[in-house]
Amino acid sequence: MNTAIDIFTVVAICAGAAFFMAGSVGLLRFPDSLTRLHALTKADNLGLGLIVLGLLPQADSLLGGLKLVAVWLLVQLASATVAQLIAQALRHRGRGT
Amino acid sequence: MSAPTLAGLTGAALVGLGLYGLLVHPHPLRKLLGFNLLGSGVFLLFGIIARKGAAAGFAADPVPQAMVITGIVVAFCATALSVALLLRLFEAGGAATLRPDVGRDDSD
Amino acid sequence: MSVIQALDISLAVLVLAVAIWTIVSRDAFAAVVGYVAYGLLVSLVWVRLFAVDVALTEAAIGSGVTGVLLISAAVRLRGTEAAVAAEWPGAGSRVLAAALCMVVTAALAAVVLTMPDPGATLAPEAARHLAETELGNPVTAVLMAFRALDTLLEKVVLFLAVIGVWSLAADGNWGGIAGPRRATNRQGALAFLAQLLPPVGIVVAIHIVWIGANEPGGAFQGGAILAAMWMIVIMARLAEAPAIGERRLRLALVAGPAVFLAVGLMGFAVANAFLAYPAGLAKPLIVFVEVFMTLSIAVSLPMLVLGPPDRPSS
Amino acid sequence: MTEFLLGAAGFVLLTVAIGLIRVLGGPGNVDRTMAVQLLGTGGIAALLLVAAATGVRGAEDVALGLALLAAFASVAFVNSAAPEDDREAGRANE
Repeated sequence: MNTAIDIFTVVAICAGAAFFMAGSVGLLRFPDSLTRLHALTKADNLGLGLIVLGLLPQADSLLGGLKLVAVWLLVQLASATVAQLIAQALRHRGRGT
Repeated sequence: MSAPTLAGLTGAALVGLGLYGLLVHPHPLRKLLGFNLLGSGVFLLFGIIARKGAAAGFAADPVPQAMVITGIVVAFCATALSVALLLRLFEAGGAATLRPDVGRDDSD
Repeated sequence: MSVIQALDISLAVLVLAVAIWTIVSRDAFAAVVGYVAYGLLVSLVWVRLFAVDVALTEAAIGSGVTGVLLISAAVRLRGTEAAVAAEWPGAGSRVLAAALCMVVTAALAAVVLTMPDPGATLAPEAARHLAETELGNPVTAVLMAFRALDTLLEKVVLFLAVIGVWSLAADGNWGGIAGPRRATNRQGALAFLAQLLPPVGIVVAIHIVWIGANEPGGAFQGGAILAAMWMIVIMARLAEAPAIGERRLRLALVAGPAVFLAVGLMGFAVANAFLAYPAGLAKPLIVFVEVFMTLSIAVSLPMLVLGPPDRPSS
Repeated sequence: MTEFLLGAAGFVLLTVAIGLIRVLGGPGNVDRTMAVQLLGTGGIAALLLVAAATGVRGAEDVALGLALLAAFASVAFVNSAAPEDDREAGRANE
């Protein structure tokens, strides 16, 4: 049982780390700011989400687990808002000049 | 090399870097960044004193930690006041420079 | 080399790389962005040093509130860099400055490397007296009881800094609305964030102040989070910044230092020393003072970030 | 398991930080802001992983604090940059 949980943790965290790498590569390789924004949001949502999912079975208390989920939700909210704001700023600039 | 020693060496390097920025950069905002790096290097040195003072069941000596917390607040106050002064200087003289002759006469 | 050593070394290298960037970057905005990233990395270093209270403070201040302060300043000062470019010291002075800084770093590094391990410590002393304060978090005990005078003075410094910033207002704007004038357009996404985040932030802040007695946390960290929530509301223009002449604002600013001072003076009467707590009442009194300190911090930090008023109140 | 968590923390931190250091040089301030946003999320992930591995008490609260402030720097940037751009756009149209 314990081994099964550990395998789950390892798989989820590896997947999360891969999304972070994808986000960084996207930030470096994509040609314009809007596509880079797309790469960024994937890393934020899925990267952190999968790492939190992997850490959940390792949490030592219910409150600890709830805090992990809260961290993920807050980052989701922050990254969604920032993505909107940056996209607006980019569109604004595209029109203004 | 242990984590505290490594953090201490990082702190020492940060003090040097911050001092260099504070001395050399002509732009006041960049001097402020240097000042903050210097401060945070000193705080890290306090941090290793705290960590090496781990005793009595505490992972780190609480006294240097409390001093660092106080220090962070005071450094923030100093930074905020300097930024306000700098922005006022810019509003009043149209330039962000510490040279005494600029702003007093406009021949520059 | 173990995994944890590799992690510590990469963290140290990253901190230094970002710090070097903030010094050598040509662009002030890029340097400030580097500093925000630096604050985040340093708070990870503090977690590795097992100083979670400091990590929390650094996270809230280093990469949070200071970041907003410096980013707004960098954006407002853009275009001033070209003018000061001529003021760079000559190559000779720069080499001299670099050599001096290297000497300072080398001296500090030598101190670090020769530091005894385990070193001098006040931890046993703090542990011995911890029970008298009835607190579980030794850092809070040092801040609020053993070295309470430092903390009281720190709060006074915070208050004086607010007065200093306000005193920069032009005569006609005295008593006016804090901070620069803001555009009136409300951006949908930002307003959404500013409505959703503060309720959560307030709960987390109260949680951090409350557990600060026994676990990492405390008045400053909680107050800084509350301050950040208020600033988000102001930045989203859901609420106007307060006028600095407003009585409620001024009361909130002095509440922390004033209550702390009053409790300190009461120490003369009930425990024979300034800032001494009567036996058995230490914890309730400390929590009582912390509540007012949290309020003052939550109000002072936005005032420092917003800056002096630049328009009259009506 | 401890070693794995620490390794994952180092990996996440290194990938996002290398991205950040590359992007700090440019091309624009928007990209710099995005890189810091990514570092913020990666830093939170690394913090949670390190906390789970070393068992530091209270580290989740640091992560909560960082998560609450995650949008802060970017909001300040967009917010203080926008009115300036409006003025510039207005001038260009005149």
